[in-house]
Amino acid sequence: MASLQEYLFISGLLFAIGLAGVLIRRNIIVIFMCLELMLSAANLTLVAFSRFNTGENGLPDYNGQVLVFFIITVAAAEVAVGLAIIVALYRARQTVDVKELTSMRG
Amino acid sequence: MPEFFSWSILLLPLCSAAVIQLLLREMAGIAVRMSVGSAATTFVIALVMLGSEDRTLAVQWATAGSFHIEIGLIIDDLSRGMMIVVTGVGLLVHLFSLAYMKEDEARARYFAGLSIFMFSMTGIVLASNFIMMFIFWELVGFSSYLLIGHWFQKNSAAEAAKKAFLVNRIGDFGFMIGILMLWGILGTFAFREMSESTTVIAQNSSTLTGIAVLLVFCGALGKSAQVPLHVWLPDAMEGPTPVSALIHAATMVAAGVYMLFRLQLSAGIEIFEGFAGTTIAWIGGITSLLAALMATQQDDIKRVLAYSTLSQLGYMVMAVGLAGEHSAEAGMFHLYTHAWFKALLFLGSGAVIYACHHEQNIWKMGGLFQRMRKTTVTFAVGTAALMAIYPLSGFWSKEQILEAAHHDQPVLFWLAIIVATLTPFYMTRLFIVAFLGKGRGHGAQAAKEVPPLMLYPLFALSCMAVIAGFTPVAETLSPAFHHPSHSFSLANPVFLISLAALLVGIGSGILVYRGRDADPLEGNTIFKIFRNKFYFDEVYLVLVRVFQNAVAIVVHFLDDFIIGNLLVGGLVRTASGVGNLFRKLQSGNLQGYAFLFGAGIILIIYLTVFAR
Amino acid sequence: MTACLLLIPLIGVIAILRGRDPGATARLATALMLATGILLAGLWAMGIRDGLSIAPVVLSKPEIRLGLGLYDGMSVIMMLLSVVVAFAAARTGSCKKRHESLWNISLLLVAAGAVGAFISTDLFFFYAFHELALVPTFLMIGILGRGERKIIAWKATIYLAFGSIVLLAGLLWLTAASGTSSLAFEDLLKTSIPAEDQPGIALFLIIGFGTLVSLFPFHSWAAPTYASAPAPISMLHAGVLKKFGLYGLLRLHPLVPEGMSHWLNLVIVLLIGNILWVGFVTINQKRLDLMLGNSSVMHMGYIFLAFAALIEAGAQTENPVAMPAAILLMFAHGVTIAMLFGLTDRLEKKTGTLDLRNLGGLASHTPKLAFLFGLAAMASIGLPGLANFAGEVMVFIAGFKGWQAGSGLGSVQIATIIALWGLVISAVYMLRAYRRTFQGPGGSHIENAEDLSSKDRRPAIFLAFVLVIVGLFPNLLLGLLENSGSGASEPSEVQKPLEPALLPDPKPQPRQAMLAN
Amino acid sequence: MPVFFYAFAAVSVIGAIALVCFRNPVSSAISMVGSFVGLAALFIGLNAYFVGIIQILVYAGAIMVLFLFIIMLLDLKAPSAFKRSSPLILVGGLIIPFSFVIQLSTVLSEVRGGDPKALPLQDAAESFYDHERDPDNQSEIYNSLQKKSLPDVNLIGLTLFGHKGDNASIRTPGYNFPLQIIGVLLLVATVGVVALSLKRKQSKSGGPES
Amino acid sequence: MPAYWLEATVVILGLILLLIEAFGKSVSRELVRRVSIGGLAFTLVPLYFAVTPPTDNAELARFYIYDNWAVFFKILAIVATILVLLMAYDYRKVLNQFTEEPGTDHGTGEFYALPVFACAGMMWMASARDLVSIFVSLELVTITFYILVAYMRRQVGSLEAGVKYLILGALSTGFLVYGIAWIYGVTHTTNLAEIGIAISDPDSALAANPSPLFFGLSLMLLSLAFKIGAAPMHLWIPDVYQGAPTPITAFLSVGSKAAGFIVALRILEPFFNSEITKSQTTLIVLIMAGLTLLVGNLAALGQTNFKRLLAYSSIAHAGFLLLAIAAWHPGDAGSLSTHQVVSLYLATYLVITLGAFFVLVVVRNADDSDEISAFDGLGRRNPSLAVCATILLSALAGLPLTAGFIGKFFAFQLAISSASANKVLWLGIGIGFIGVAASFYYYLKVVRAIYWREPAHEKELPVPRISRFVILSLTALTILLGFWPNPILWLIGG
Repeated sequence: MASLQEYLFISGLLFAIGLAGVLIRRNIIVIFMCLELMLSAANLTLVAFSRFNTGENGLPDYNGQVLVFFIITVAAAEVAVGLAIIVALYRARQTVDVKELTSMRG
Repeated sequence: MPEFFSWSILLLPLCSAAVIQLLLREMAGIAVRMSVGSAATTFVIALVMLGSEDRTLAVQWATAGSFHIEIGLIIDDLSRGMMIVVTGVGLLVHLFSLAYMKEDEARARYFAGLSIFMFSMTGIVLASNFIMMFIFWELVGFSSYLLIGHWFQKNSAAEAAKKAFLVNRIGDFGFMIGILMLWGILGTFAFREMSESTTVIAQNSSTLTGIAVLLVFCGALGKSAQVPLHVWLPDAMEGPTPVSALIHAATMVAAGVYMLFRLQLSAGIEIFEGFAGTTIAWIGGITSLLAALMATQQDDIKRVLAYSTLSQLGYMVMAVGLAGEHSAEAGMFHLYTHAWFKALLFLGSGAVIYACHHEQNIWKMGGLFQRMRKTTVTFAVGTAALMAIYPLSGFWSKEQILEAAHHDQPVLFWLAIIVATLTPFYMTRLFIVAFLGKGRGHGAQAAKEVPPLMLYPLFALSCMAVIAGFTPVAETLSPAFHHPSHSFSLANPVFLISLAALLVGIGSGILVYRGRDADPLEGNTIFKIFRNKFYFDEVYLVLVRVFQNAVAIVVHFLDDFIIGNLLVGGLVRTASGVGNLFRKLQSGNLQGYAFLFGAGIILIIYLTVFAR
Repeated sequence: MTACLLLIPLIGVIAILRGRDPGATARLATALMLATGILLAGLWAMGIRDGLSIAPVVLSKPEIRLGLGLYDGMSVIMMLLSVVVAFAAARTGSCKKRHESLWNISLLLVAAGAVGAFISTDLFFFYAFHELALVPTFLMIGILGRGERKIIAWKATIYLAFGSIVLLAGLLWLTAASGTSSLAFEDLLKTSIPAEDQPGIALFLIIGFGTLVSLFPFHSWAAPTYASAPAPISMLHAGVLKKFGLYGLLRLHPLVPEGMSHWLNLVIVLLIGNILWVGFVTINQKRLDLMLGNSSVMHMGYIFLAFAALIEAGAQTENPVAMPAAILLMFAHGVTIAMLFGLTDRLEKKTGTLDLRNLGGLASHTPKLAFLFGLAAMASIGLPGLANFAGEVMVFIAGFKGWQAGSGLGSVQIATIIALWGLVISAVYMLRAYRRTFQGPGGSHIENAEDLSSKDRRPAIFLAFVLVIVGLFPNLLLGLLENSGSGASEPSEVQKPLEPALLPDPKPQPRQAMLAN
Repeated sequence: MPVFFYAFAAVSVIGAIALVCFRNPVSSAISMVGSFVGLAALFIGLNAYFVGIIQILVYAGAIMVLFLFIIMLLDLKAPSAFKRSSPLILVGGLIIPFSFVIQLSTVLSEVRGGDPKALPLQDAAESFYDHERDPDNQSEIYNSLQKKSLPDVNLIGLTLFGHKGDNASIRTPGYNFPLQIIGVLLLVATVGVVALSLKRKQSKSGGPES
Repeated sequence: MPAYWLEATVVILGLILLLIEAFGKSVSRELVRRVSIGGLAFTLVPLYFAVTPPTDNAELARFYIYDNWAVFFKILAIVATILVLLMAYDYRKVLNQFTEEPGTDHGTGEFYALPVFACAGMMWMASARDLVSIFVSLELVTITFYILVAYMRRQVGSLEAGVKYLILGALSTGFLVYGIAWIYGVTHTTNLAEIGIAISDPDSALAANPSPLFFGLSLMLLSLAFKIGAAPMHLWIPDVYQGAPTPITAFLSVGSKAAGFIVALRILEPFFNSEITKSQTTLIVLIMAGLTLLVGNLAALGQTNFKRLLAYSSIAHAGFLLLAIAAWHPGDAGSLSTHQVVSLYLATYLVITLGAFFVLVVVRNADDSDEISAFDGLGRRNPSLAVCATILLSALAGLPLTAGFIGKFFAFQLAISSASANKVLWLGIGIGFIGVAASFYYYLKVVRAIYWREPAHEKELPVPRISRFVILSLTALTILLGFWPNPILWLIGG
């Protein structure tokens, strides 16, 4: 089994890749996927801490994992609402390119 | 004498002025009577006061904690005598004006001005402390401004009034500093308390005291029109002639001398010893010389008299500055006699001008003797008094000054003798050109004798010009009179020299000007300088241009440019520039936002975690 | 009772909003204010102090009270100034029918703000009321001003906002450093501020208040603003509201005496800037209104000189002249400049121009205007018998009060001397302006100029009356300071021991010398 | 074990990179599934079996499908949808995550005590021993732990829903309160999706939901 | 009545609304509007009787706190929601243009129901004391707002705003989660009270090596900055505010922000109270405050759109609030605590900002424009509205004797009194003052338009009944609170 640091690093790496995707990509749907990736990466951190923050009885601290459930649920809801908005946008503008969403600025 | 009278002599003219200005502007007749009435009343009070005992009255004017500024009346020999001069000449000038200004539309304003002047001058004379004196000092300047500018529609009059005020302000600048410094040294403003503080002077460096006295003298420099602040007085002749007689010959211009004498009397003559007194005396001497020289080449009758006034004032200032045993008294004595005969001369010239339909150039007069004999006689009396011909009043006082000068400062004595030569010279010139010979201008040819209302004051004044110098009269009326210790015999070298100077002056005057139609000295280079008043005005004009207007323009530019544009404008531009930068970042592009988010995150993490 | 001063204009505003005749309401309100103000001053002079003030708590922590009352004689005098000028301002100027409500509401609000600032006995409202007057000022200049009104309104507002903000920082620091839990002056002035905080606080106060008073180099808003603003606003702002800064400095000086003396030389340099620099700027003005605006900036230098004298002395008891001098001059200047602006407005109405190059010879056409304007001009250059002179001469005396003969001239004395030269400068520009406007032969603009109607004349005559009365009897005002029950002007017993210092007794020294021998 | 860790870590990272790099959104979506599967494996490696399963079910199952569905629905294969970002954005988009990783690594170097230790399952069982009950009738957690298997579903349930029994060592308050909020949240999401995609004259169904 | 029933009441109200909307007749929209407003107003009544839940209810006590601040921010949330719903009532004309069936109010029922759920979320946020409950309640609010912002789905601006809000919001959620994970990792708990204990132990390993803690803290702070609109996470605000339906913009700038601040206060409290983290936290909050003040005030200078101007103003206000937080002060006999100052500020801010938004809605209804130029000549078209607008704008600028001054006054006072201990605060104070000066400029710019400019047309500007009532009340309240701020202090138990 790898060490906590290794898990955290992988988690951070995934988080950073997700961030990179958000920054680089222009397709809103892909950006949204990248955001989901970031959330999952954060989940990995939580689970890793949960595993290594053992309680008095030596078992993992399940509070962390419970939090992961909440996050997954929230993420799912977010995806649902987000995709609905994106669809509405596409219907109105026929685009999912962020470059074209600059009617408001300054 | 009840206090009420003492105060009323001060307040009566003020009430008169206020009432005229506020209520009687449209009713000139009543206004004129009111003003003359108040002048007469104050003259009577001044006469009554002659018999009263010395005293000081005071009320608090401004109070700040333990500090007070008082308005007070100091009644002693000096002020009583001075009041006679002021109210006496004042009354006569009022009367003269009745006729002289009869046709002026703004008569009411004129008489209100005269009343204000009477009030202010009384205030100076009776002032019990320096602050009060300064108050009235400013007020006489103001009334002088009003009266010089009486015919404000004329550019020259308006400019002259402004100039008089401003030059006086410059003098007052020094005056106020001097007052404040003397306050610091003596610890009091009140004249009565100064003598108690003279011991303090001993502790302080005499240099400081000297500087303070010189600064106070600056006030006199302006008011009594001493070089280099004399430039306003000739221009002030733009005012109505009675005003010139009252203010710019007899009383106000003498206020500087009076003030110096008051200071000398209160704080002791010691503070005039040393360089302060010397400087004052020299300035007086130089003024009298320069003015006399300038007077020789003036064509305007009033300007000749004005320069002569300057010259005589120089005499007085010199006498006060000599700080000899009784030299200052001599100066005051001269002030007193000069007031009468110079007022006479001015009113006489006023009568002439009036008769000649406002012609002032003496070369356009001539032959007036035939047409207005009474006036000419009075004018001649005044001329003689000014020339100091025995036994007229001018003789006695001038002789005292020469004595004092001879005693204390021989160099100044010789300077004074030159002036004593020049005075008869230019007065002879004036008299010959204007009154003798034949008429050269229309005005002069059409001239006829002036109405009696003008003549009576002339008579009264010539009377005073004759008798004022005699000891019994002088003892009663003169502000400060000291029996001459010297004799008027040919054995006295001073008398001898001055007599010679007189004769030389008259003689050369007759020689040069008898029967002339134009000034024979006009083309002469040296006399050209005199005619152009030593170019004082021109130099001042340049100075004002350079040091005031140019500086003002530069400062105004800098004010706009540096403070307005660079500093303030710069700040505003910076703010809006930064604001626009922020707005550029707000590109509307989601990627850009995410990018900035990311950058912000990196920055914040760096600052939180690593920048510790 | 004192609160009425504030309530009256506010009720007036409401009345106008509800459709009453704006002009009449404003005139009535200011008249009532004047009556109340004089009544209050009378009560104060008679020593009746109880029941005049209210101070309900509006915030319990830190304790802020809506304290309205007469704190000391200074408040009384400034309050009088406000009501006097407000009374005149409401009767000056005119505007289109359409703007009448706005005009009069703004006027009443500015008046309310000014009065409120001076009768506040609590630091919070002292600051707040002054700021209240900013917005109406801004609106009035912007809507009804002359010339480049919009730019000028901006400039003024930004400057004043800057000043108020710096000031706010200073005030907040002051309260923080004093550790007080109550912002009432009464409690605040009892506290003491640590020495290390004093210079900083003092600097903030000087710059903050200074900007509001157009202290050099924060002055460039003032002249264009006054020139551009409608007459009543110029009158109220230049005459009254501006004095708030000086009032504040004098009021808060006892809290930070050491801090202030730390900046003595700075204040002196700045005030010299006001007098000389702005003086020269004034000389170069070509328009009457700008000239007056700049002159008002310049004259602030004199009041600052009195303040500098106070700083130098360290406490009011050390230099009893300084504070009364400053207050008197503030009052006098307020009345004078209000009168000048009011008349200038009339002048423009009559002739259609204020360019000095186009004017001239008006005195023959409009003698009454010329007389009143001349009176005000003379007052402003310090003619004795008018209020300004009394103030100025006391300022100069204050400047030399701290001078020990025998030592060299201190910086305050040098400043006094320069300020005296300023008198020459002000005479130059004022007389020049008067000469160009009223004297000499007439120009083309004045052909049809009519003299003041009696309605136009009334406010000016009223102000002139005040000037003359105070000029002749300055003790009428100064007396209000004398019997202050509380606050800055302490009874004069404390001052008495100081007399020997002022008038050094020569005798002890030889005696000491003898002892030494 | 580390082998598995590195393998699945590599899977998830490569999947993530592919997600970012593929120009076709469908490919991106598929790579995301790969990445999530890798992640799920890592969860399982951390003894979080249940979380791992959920991760696969929810993400790879529901969310993934949703994404693909929308991509197909919107027919995003049109070439205009694949424009490249500008190089500046590319560089910046790489620098910032890179700095983030560097910062993270620095922080990680200061994290202490992350050495892997096997879970002391049997020892832990003692803390779940309920003295009130019979020894044979102990909770499933206890039994599983005794059998050296980690009953993480039960433990999560215990933590999530709480236990108010008397056994002090396993008394946990539970997450009832956040659960209620989550409920409201899901309701809001449902309503919102309906509101956002409702068509005229259509019944109020059909909002895609997780 | 235990306090947690309050949120339950609100949620039930929301459910009722949904039911009316789903099964009611066509008049139901009107009913929805009225019930939502009335119901929320009714909720204020039980609020008065609410008591702290019994502490032995452990599963609640861990997540839920009911103290002065909770009460206060609940009131704030309810009042804000009521006012927003009232505003929505007058906004319906615009809203109806851009929903499913233009011109009718079909499909707008949810628009009045969803704010009620957001309100519940905010109320939960006000009481949240555990990172988990903070996370879920915050997400409830955020997701509700995703929907509400994009609600006008026939208007491109609204959708664009929705997408921007969605992406950036999700990004910030990602950071929040990651930050929570780290905080949980290093402190072994998600409960703020326990975190406070964990991080204030000077002998623990954490004290020796706080980097991971700060890492987590900064991530969390950043996502909170997103919620409250602080730099560098402010970028969404102008665009989203401009694009969203105006009532929702108002809701975002008041409700969401207030809830963000109470959460920020709760999260930051342990970090400020611990000696280990205090200075670093101060520094970081201060830097964010300074940046926020600069961005908000300076970028507002050049705005021409009133809504966008209000957006920047909202950023600027967040800056002042952050300044008060940076100057953390527990309060004493003579001065207010940071909590009190922030509450005071937010209360006044709510009154003024909502007033300004109401004015905007009225103008927008009449002229169909959010630009400042739409205000041109308002002084002539509707003088009393112009006066109210002037007062509200002056209050936003922080002019004394309006409520706006009180908040700024105390924010600065707090900063200055803490500055003697922590000199670096002077920097923030200086920037704050620059900001105030700039703010005078841009608020008065609108006042200028109202009075100085000529109107495009002289048409009378009608003010709907509700708006008139609300604007007048809020203006009156603005002035009243400016004179007499004590009632707010009573509410927060000062």
